[in-house]
Amino acid sequence: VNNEEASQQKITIAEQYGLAYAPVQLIKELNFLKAADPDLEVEWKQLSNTTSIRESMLAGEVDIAFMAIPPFLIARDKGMGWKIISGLSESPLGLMTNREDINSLADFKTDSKIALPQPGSIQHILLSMAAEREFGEVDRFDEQLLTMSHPDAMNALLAGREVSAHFASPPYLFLESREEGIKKILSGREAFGGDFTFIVGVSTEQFYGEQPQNYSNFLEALGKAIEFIDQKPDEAAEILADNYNLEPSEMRDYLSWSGMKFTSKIKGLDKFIDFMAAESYLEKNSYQYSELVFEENLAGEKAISEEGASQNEE
Amino acid sequence: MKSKYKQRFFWGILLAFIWQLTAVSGIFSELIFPGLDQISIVLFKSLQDGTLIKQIAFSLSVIAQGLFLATIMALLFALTAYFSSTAAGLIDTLTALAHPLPGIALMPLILIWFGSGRMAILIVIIHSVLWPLSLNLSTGFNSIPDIYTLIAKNYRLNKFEFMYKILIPASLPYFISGLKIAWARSWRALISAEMLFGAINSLGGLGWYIFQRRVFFDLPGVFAGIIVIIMIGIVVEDFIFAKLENKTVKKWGA
Amino acid sequence: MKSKYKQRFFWGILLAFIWQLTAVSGIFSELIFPGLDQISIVLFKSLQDGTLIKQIAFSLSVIAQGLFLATIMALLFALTAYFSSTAAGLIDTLTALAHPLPGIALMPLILIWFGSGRMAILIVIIHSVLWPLSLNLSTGFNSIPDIYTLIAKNYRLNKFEFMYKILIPASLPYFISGLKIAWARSWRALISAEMLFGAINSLGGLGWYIFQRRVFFDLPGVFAGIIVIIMIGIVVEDFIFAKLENKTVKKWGA
Amino acid sequence: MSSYLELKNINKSFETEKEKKIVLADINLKIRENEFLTILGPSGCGKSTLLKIIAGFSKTDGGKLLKKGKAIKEAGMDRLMLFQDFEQLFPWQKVINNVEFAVKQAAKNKKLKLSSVQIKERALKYLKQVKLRDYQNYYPHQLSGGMKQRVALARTLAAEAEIMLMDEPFGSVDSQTRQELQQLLVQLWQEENRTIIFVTHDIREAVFLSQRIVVMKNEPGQIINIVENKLPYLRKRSSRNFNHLFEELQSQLHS
Amino acid sequence: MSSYLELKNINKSFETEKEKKIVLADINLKIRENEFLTILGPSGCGKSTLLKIIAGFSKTDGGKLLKKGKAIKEAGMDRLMLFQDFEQLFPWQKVINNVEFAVKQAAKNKKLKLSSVQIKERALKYLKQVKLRDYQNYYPHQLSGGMKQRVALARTLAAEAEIMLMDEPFGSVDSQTRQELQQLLVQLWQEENRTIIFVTHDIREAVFLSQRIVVMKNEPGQIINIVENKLPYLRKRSSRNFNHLFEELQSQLHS
Ligand SMILES: Nc1ncnc2c1ncn2[C@@H]1O[C@H](COP(=O)(O)OP(=O)(O)OP(=O)(O)O)[C@@H](O)[C@H]1O
Ligand SMILES: Nc1ncnc2c1ncn2[C@@H]1O[C@H](COP(=O)(O)OP(=O)(O)OP(=O)(O)O)[C@@H](O)[C@H]1O
Ligand SMILES: [Mg+2]
Ligand SMILES: [Mg+2]
Repeated sequence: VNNEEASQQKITIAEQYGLAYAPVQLIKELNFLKAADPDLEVEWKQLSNTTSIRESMLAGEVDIAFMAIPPFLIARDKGMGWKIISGLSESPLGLMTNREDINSLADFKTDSKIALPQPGSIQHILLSMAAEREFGEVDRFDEQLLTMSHPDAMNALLAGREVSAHFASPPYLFLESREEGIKKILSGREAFGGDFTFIVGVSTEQFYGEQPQNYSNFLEALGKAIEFIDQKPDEAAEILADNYNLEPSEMRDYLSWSGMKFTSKIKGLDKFIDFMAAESYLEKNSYQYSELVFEENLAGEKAISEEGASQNEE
Repeated sequence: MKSKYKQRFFWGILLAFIWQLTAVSGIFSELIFPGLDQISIVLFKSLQDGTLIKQIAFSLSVIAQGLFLATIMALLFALTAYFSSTAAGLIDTLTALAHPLPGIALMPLILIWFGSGRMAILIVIIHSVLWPLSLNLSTGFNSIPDIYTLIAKNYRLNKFEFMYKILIPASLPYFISGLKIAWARSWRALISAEMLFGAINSLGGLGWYIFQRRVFFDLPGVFAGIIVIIMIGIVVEDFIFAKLENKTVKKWGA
Repeated sequence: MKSKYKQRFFWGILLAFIWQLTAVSGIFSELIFPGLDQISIVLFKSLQDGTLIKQIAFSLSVIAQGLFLATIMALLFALTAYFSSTAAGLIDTLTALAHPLPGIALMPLILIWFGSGRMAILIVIIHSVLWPLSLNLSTGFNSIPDIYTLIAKNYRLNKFEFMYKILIPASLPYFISGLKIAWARSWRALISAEMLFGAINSLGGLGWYIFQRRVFFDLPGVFAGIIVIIMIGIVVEDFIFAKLENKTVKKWGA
Repeated sequence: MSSYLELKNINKSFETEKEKKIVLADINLKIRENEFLTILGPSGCGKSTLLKIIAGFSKTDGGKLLKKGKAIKEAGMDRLMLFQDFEQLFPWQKVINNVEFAVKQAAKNKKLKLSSVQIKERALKYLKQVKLRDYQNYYPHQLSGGMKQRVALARTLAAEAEIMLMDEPFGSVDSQTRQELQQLLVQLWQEENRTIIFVTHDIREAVFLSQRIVVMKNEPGQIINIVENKLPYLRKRSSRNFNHLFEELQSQLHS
Repeated sequence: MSSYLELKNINKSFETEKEKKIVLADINLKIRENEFLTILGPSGCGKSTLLKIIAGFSKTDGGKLLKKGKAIKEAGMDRLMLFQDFEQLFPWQKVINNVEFAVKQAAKNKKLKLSSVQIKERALKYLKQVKLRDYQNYYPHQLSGGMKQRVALARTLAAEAEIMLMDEPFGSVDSQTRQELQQLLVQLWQEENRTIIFVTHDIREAVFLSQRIVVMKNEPGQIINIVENKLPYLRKRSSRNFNHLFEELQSQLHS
């Protein structure tokens, strides 16, 4: 983009709000990147949704971003030159309803609205997976979707008029589950049929190729951050609380909520590809692993298959 | 008139040509800057399978309704403000309050109060159109030469007659320019609202079409949607507004 | 003039009162409909810790820049269209093309071409303001009584003199009403753009403030942001636009 | 003398940026029913302002306006004003529709139901009287200055009002047409019992038309004389008495 | 006779919805330098249209307009037009600024540099001539009809143009002021070598002012006669010859 020299010294990271992104916040708060290279200029860009982030990356405005696997796959499938750096987190997801008479997917009437971020989002894919499994119709709920950001959706769910259900991620999932009259009728795990990585880190091949040093610095910082949360959850909660506008104790609860897991392992990629290809969300239906993940993490390939195997046994 | 279409055509072709040249030149990646060929293919496909037509029809019907309601309301507002200075104070305050508020900031409230159906979209359109239109109408009403008002008093027109015999024709240039703005604004509001509220009963309008393309990273599709909006805009501009102007303001020699 | 402020004040108080009554009545949950007390506390806190002030300053500076650029551009467009019928064809086509396109549909393109920084927000503001303003200006220019144009020719005004001695003063009501619309539109565009484009290194504007409050589920905060927009809107309306009108159009007895 | 219209101590001033400009000072005038009155006076002495006050368009600073002893508060179709301006026609209506407008309003006011044919007929009658029948389908901007004035005259006549307030209606009409219109006006007034208050600059016009001539002066606008004109109708412009009155008025105005 | 301005076979028509209206047919006219010419004719015969053609505002259907043998294509400050309309002042400027506008443009045209004091002085001089010095700070909408006409006159005079095209400038001016302004105009014309083409309805005005009188007829607008007026300046309105010419013209017009 600019001249070589300058671009060597700057890295732009797109951050998003959500507990699943906690390690990224830690990198920012604890200046892990600066520690690795004091000359590196780090720009943190906040964008409102994944689609915008993808487009910014396409424009070369963002070097590293975080998103769920399906939106990444959609872009990759369209020919974007980018790959996964590493996994970031697994997270509980849940389809929450405010309606007493709805206890399972089968109870949805055709006029009950389900709020989720957007078509093609992980929530949408998970819902489709569940629909296919239970009813054999992937698009059973497609006509009832309401595209809404999580806070708006939560608002609407609480208001209890327009929206009957919300496919929520933390912290909204946690907030909603505390409200009276709101219950979970489907978890992400149930929908997917096993564990899966919720958020992955993504970067462009260009960045990877042109700034190998920065890339590896980032990878290292990410590792450090994940380890930090793992080993010093209290301290991490203390540091992050402000960032999420929460009390530290609340933050700690959330970080250790069952199902919340920060790990660089990538799980469920194959299954997402299979499903999305089968349902023509993707044009290509088979990918070499190395087409999707940067070399440094290919070691994880085995781990993924193993995880997949173990899931199926559950 | 004829020459206008010729010009439109000429400039249209020229812009298309420049676009295609840029696309082919490869300055931008194909992902960013798809060629017209790609765009047309997507457009053609979408038209052929019928959903796009339905979506266009849906959007147009919502716009027609929204514009109609908003125009009536704007007229009511501007008229009440014109006739009563107390009402003018309230309407003034309301306009100053509501005009700068973007629909997107009001989304949570609209969702809660009006849901996400056609009603909500209508509200967003009305909120977008009402204020600028009533502003233009008010300015128009207040710019009418005094003499017409005096004549109206002299001939004892009642308020209703005064309105349609004097106020509206005398302020017609403002009305038309307000309507043009309203028309464009209603498109904008509709598209945004459809994007945010999603599809209703599987239909959704043009906004939903574009949003879906965008989400699935299909830029030619996004452009196809945009081209449809543009085409409709031009048709309305050239056939409805131009006719309206030729039959009124231009003929009166204003 | 005085009575205008009184009216504003009166209606403001009344609306606030109704709001508070609704909030207290408990018809809506507090989460959805916070009372004015809560809102004021949040507003006060945000003002006190200084970030809101910075964000307001940021937003205002972007708006000022955007409005300035858009006004210049609209003037240029309307003037060129007025003086050259070929240019008029092009500008006409461009307006018909661009006016109905919502910023949100162009988001992908703007993101890709201009990124997500100040530049992108400026583009969104300009795209929002330019077309309605140049439309109103063009209508204004074309509604000028013939006689002034003849006089200008007779006294051999050059184009520049013609512009600032005749065109602009003679079409000032249109210009002012266009500017009012532009001002409101630029706020709307700014807030949406800030919400969608987010912030860089946490420095965002008022839109981002509102967006953050929403993300953190702080509805009183959202309303605090909205109130700031409204306040600024009213101040600009009453002090800038009202003054402008009193010093010009009203004085000329138009 | 029963006073039909009465102006009592009318005062009128305008606020300007720098001063308070007194335009009319202590105007007292009694107007009889069916009278033909003209007002003569220098430019800017307040003739138009006075007519507008009688029409009920402007508030006065003080004084009273009475019709048959009752105070007049607002405008009405009993006192119809023909303005001095060229641009008093509705540009969005054709000539014929401009005149029909008056016919319709007059009918409505008198609770008369007219068919659209009747309305058109009446409008055409008046257009013919001002010699513009052929121009019925023109828009006002397609007319010459004098033609606009004549259409405005036709519109005013078509309203068939009790009192007509005419502000220099013949300013841009050529001398021949003017004389014809003057005759038309006198004839109409004699046949149909109307009260006419007529502002003019043309002393001969005043002498030809009216029973009484109000002479005004400037700064501030005041009535300096009211001249009775007892010449028998139809008056001859070349007669000795005519010219005698003309000269008398001229000397009063030019003093 | 050297022809200074020459109109050769000028034709002009307007398209209306229903017909093509011929307004001027075969106008031929030679105007001498420093001539004072008036145009007399019935309302709607095309006098204003003719002036606008000479000013360079309107295209003709055929024919030529020559100045010193060269074709005139567009408007210019050598031929300054005073319009028939009341609303020709700029409402957004005070009276004084309206006149200063002309002073400035004239200076610019002659490549003269004037200080703002000089500009104001000149403007005031002309305002004084039309007796409106006291109204310099008024906005046009605060003036009476006749006052507007006089400001417009002052503006036209202030432009000090070679040729002045005046379209009924005194239509709404009272008789005394009118006579003063007529005298002023003659004086100015005698002192400063200007060519004046003056449209009027007032036959006496034409006789008082001009060296030649063009008489026009209607439908279509044509020149029917050009009358030389050899009466010596300053003319006496009561003289026998004056009235003789008046009557001659009147009979021509009313025929
Ligand atoms: N809005 C106003 N503000 C200040 N002065 C005004 C206003 N309107 C009218 N005048 C003044 O009132 C006076 C009388 O005006 P008016 O139009 O009645 O005169 P007039 O007798 O009809 O003159 P004319 O014969 O020229 O038409 C003028 O001196 C004018 O300047
Ligand atoms: N735009 C137009 N369309 C059609 N006819 C027009 C148009 N403009 C002027 N005319 C016609 O041209 C004729 C001459 O108009 P013009 O204004 O030159 O008359 P005039 O001699 O100045 O009359 P007056 O003494 O009443 O001012 C009129 O019959 C008028 O109807
Ligand atoms: Mg007057
Ligand atoms: Mg004329």
